[in-house]
Amino acid sequence: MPSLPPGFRLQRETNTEEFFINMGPQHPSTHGALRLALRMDGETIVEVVPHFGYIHRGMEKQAESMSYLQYIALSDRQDYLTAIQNNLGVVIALEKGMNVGVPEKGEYIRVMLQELGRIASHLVFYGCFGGDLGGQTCLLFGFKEREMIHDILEEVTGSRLTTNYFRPGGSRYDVPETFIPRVKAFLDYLEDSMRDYERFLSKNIIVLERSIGIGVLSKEDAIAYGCSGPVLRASGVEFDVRRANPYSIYDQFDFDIPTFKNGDCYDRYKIRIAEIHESMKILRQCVEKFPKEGPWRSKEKPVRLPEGRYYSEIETAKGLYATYVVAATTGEKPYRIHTRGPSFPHIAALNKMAQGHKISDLVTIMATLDPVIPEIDR
Amino acid sequence: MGIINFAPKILDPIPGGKYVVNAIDYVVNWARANSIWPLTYGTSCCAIEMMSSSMARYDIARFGSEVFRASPRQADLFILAGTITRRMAPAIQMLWEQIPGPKYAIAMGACTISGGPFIYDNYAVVRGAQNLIPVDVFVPGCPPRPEALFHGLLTLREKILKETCRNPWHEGNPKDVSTMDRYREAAKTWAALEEMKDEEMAEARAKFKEEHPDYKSSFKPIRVKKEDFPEVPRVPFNRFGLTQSEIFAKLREKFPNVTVHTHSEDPIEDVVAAIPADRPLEVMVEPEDYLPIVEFVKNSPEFDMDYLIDVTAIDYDDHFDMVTMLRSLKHGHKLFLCVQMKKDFSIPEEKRPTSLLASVKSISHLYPGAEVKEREVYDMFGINFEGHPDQRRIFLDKDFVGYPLRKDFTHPQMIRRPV
Amino acid sequence: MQENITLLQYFKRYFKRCITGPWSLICGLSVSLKYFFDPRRIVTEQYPENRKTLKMHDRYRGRLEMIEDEEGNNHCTACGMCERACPNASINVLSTKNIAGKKVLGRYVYHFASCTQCGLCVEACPFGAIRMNQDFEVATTDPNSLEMILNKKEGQG
Amino acid sequence: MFVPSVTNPIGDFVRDMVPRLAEFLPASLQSDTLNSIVAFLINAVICVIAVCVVNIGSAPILIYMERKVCAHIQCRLGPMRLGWHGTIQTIADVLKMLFKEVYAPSGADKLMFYLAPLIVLIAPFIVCALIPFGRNLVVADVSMGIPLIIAVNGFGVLGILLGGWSSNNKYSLLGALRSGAQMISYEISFAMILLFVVMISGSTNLMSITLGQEGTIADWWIFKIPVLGIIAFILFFISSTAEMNRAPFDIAEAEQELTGGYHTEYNGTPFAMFYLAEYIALVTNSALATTCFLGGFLPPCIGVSFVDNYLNMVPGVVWFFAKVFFMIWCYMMVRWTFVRPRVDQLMDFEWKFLLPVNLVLLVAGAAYIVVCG
Repeated sequence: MPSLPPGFRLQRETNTEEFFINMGPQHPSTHGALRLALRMDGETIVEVVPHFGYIHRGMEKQAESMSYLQYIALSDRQDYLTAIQNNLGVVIALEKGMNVGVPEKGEYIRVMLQELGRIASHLVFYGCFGGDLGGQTCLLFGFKEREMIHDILEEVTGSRLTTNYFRPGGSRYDVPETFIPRVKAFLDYLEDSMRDYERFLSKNIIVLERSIGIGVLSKEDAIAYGCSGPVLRASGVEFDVRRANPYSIYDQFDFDIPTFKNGDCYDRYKIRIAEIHESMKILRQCVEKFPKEGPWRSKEKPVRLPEGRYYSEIETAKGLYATYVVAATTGEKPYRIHTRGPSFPHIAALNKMAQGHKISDLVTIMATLDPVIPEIDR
Repeated sequence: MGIINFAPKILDPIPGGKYVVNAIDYVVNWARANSIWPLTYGTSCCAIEMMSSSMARYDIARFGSEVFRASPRQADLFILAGTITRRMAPAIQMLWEQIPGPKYAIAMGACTISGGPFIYDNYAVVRGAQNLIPVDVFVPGCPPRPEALFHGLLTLREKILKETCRNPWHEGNPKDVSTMDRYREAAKTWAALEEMKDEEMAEARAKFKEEHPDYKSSFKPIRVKKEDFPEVPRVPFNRFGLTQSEIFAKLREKFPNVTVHTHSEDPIEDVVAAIPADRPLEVMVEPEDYLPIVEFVKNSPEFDMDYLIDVTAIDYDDHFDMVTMLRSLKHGHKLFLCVQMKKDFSIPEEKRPTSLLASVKSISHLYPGAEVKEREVYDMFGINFEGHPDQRRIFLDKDFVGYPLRKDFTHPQMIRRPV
Repeated sequence: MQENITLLQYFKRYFKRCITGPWSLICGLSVSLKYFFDPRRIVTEQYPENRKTLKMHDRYRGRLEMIEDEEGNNHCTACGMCERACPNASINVLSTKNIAGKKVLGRYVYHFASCTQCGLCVEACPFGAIRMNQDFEVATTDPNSLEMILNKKEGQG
Repeated sequence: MFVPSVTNPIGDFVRDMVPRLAEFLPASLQSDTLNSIVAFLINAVICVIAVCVVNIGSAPILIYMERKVCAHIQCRLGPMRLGWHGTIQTIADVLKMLFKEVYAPSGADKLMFYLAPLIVLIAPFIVCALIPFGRNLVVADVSMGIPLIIAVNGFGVLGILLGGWSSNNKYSLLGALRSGAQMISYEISFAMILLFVVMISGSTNLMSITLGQEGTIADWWIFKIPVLGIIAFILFFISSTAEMNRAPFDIAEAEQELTGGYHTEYNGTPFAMFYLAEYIALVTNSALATTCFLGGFLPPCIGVSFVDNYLNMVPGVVWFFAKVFFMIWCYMMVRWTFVRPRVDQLMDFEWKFLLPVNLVLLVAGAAYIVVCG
């Protein structure tokens, strides 16, 4: 219900004592193995200290002894909600090194799978947001449509989650004939369901009360902390790599970059819902323009990179995903691969957002940041 | 549960008591096998498949297992979903201890069975959950499909049904498989076998060679025909903001020491001009120039580098390259600053792996987001950041020895890749 | 969060919410009622019951398998390309010499325990000797059974 | 002075039957004292069994129902494999919990730790004894029924507070304190709605409240007073949901925030008790709603005698449970639809919205009675 009316200020007179609460590494709402040390004053958070590293798997060290192709397979395990997008991030960096292009059909496949992955991730967000607020039903609603995406992904790539699909110069297989009709059917289905889901959650007074004005991240802070993706755009910065540095053929599509002003939890929720609709818009254009004929990949070459440093950035569902490949000598193995995951800065800014809020709000904020912890820890 | 285990002792002497014990067995097993409540626990990819299995499409509720308990005290089943790192291991053992018996564990996915994708060259991952807790059922896959998890659940159900009062559930012991190298073991055994076989076969082979001096195998392996594709030229992505040459010229004007990394003899301006459009300009700066340059590019309206993408480093034999990736949200251009730091070789050689070998100024007062990134570089490379507000290890334990991303890093638990 | 508003605005908002709030809740409830009373929306697949009709997609990557003809002959030449392609050394291609002294496949050991089913081995195989099958019911209580020998016969050559 | 009276229809029946049966016994054993003692014992046993059957018997059914209802909202099937459509799934769950290892965390106050679930169970049992399930089908027909219910309902919070406090866990403590604050606040509006019912029905006895609704559907308290009745019913629904700690007001358990709230540290049988108490409270609250607003065991007559005759042929207890299950279904729909408010919003809602509306309602009800009847 509304906040106190003017002139009705409560004075805190009791002497209270701060205490510590340890949230995680096994906790239902930390989205994985993240540990948050909370300094609390009753139910109010005084300070949040995130402790990373509970799922630090040494991927970057391991990558040094792997071939580039093997690293594509490993990159699936970073942001596993949209593994297909990680694949593309790595592959684009490799393509820059190998200097190979992608035929038109290959690009269309890429864009379509990217957007499907984005929708899948945002549906998980929808579910987790509702679920973390206490509405378990949302969780199942979100996952219901996501299963259909994974069905499509499995048919195309051979695996539901860890796709390992893109290759420098295109992809591993051509898409099956049923791909386009299935995507079309899915889009119609999703459009219908999204209407229900938005009705279910978007205007709900309890959701509004719990998310409006909660976890505000100002425009300046969002930029300073290096936030990206929906979190940055919810704070009013129109930055999307698909528009700012278009990769693949994103410059050929007509879509908007939804931007909100307040930077609170509700805006971060709305922006992801809006992005689902934008992705659907892109997918519809793809379905229309999808080239039936033509090669889907360029000439197969061994993946060898000349000496140099190659950088690629793409916009995943969570934000800016950058890959930095260092090849010290020409060969099949990298000298070093570094990944910049979008969730890391978001969690770094958590303290800024959560201070002064209740412990329940921390859960809301965590849900709207939508972090994937293995991507942070790598 | 204790009382039930005494049932045979009390009931067996009574005539017909055996049947009562059997009946108790039946009821108890039926209840246990059909009401398996898992613990809400998951660290990575497998957790998502575990969640999927409880969602509408697959619906673990059909088995009565949708009651995912967040508190270990109310759970029966520990589905180990996701990679187990050394840092997480104590937490897992504690969770296991908190689950009241009878309790069961399913190792879901390759990571928890053997270490999976992180088995070699890895200092952080525990090779298999068996090292920590006793595991009942193994579900291989990466990650396994929800159906595979259900198959694991059904396998576990069969295992539970085999328990009786006379042979009750007891907590097993963890099994140390952490140093197991299946690849090398298999190769070693085979080599021994092969040696024996060579000795045995030597005569037969010699005889065969005598009999068929010009033997040609009839087996011709058929190469799989791969579809042929045309070569497609790469079109660089669009670029916004200042060009590389402009950035370089402007930087050079202010800081004459900046260069770019090159092997060619051409004038440096030409080298910069030859960089493809979508590759960001990476300039080499001196450590003492680093902070002034960052300050300059952040504050000058022409550059307006307000956004820090990342800070990372690369380890070479005698120096570190620390790369700071900056971007201007307004203009759209990027600038990578590569600080070359000579390693401090005045430190005695035996102490080098555990000590900070280089030092650079922190930029976390300019970009608050750099704080965690610099902590990461400190943690992984052992580079000291002067003026960093909170320089602690970030991903590794504070008593971890060494800096893993250095090339000379060794760890007692790390197994080298065999191929 | 304290906002600076007049008392009138405060009460205006209060009463507005008294109306929009319940309405939004009714909207939410209507969705769940719609879903509750519509059994066609149920999407559950009943796994152990639908075993007969359950079919994985053609490209589904289950377990690694050696392609063999009726007599059990395979196409493997023990070149070791799959072994090198594997990201975590889950394949041992153990070669032997046949009676003619030629290098042939002796034992193709597959460590299913660490396999990530990425399919790079299949991609790397120049002779199409291996494939990923559609087997997904792979749970076991014995971890040692996850170490498999894929070839029934020694390689040809 | 108002003297509360307790009548017990079952007891009357037993007291009537025991001397008649005693006649068959040898004369030496016949005595009035013995008769009354036997009658008391038989009566007590019957009553306890009745309450236990209703409570403990209904809990597994409700848990099953909840699992099915939530499954169908969420487009899935729910328990399917144990029994026909998973009907005996919850029995397996309860049995399993009974056979689990039980232990208290180190540093816990053991006595209080094990006492807490028992205390939580007491309140719904007492309430259940007061509710008329049919004509003459009530364990204790107390003249001060409603005040007693209000008094007893506060008992549950004691158990939860004790459990949370004695667990030696910060999450439990937070959960317990939350639930304490919440339940005590909502107790007020809960009591005031019941007061409203007392006011319009003119009685504190649950039987006479029920019988006061005799007639057609329009005579039920929910419809008898236009608009006010429905508002009162909705307010009762909200405050009883909060009273029961059920979602969306389940901030005391709040799995996503506190991993389990006050029962984080409980396992095995004590946890089963908390789990059952939650559902037994659901039964009693629905029964109360049915009695106070939906005509209790009275059939939903519509004023057409042809239909009403058939409706009257169905025993009252069937009508009663039909209405109770409808109420429970409503609680479940709400639970699986809405998200959970924050603790301070919950308090705000009670003190700034529910209570003022309640007060207005009371005044309006009084005005209605004065003006119309």
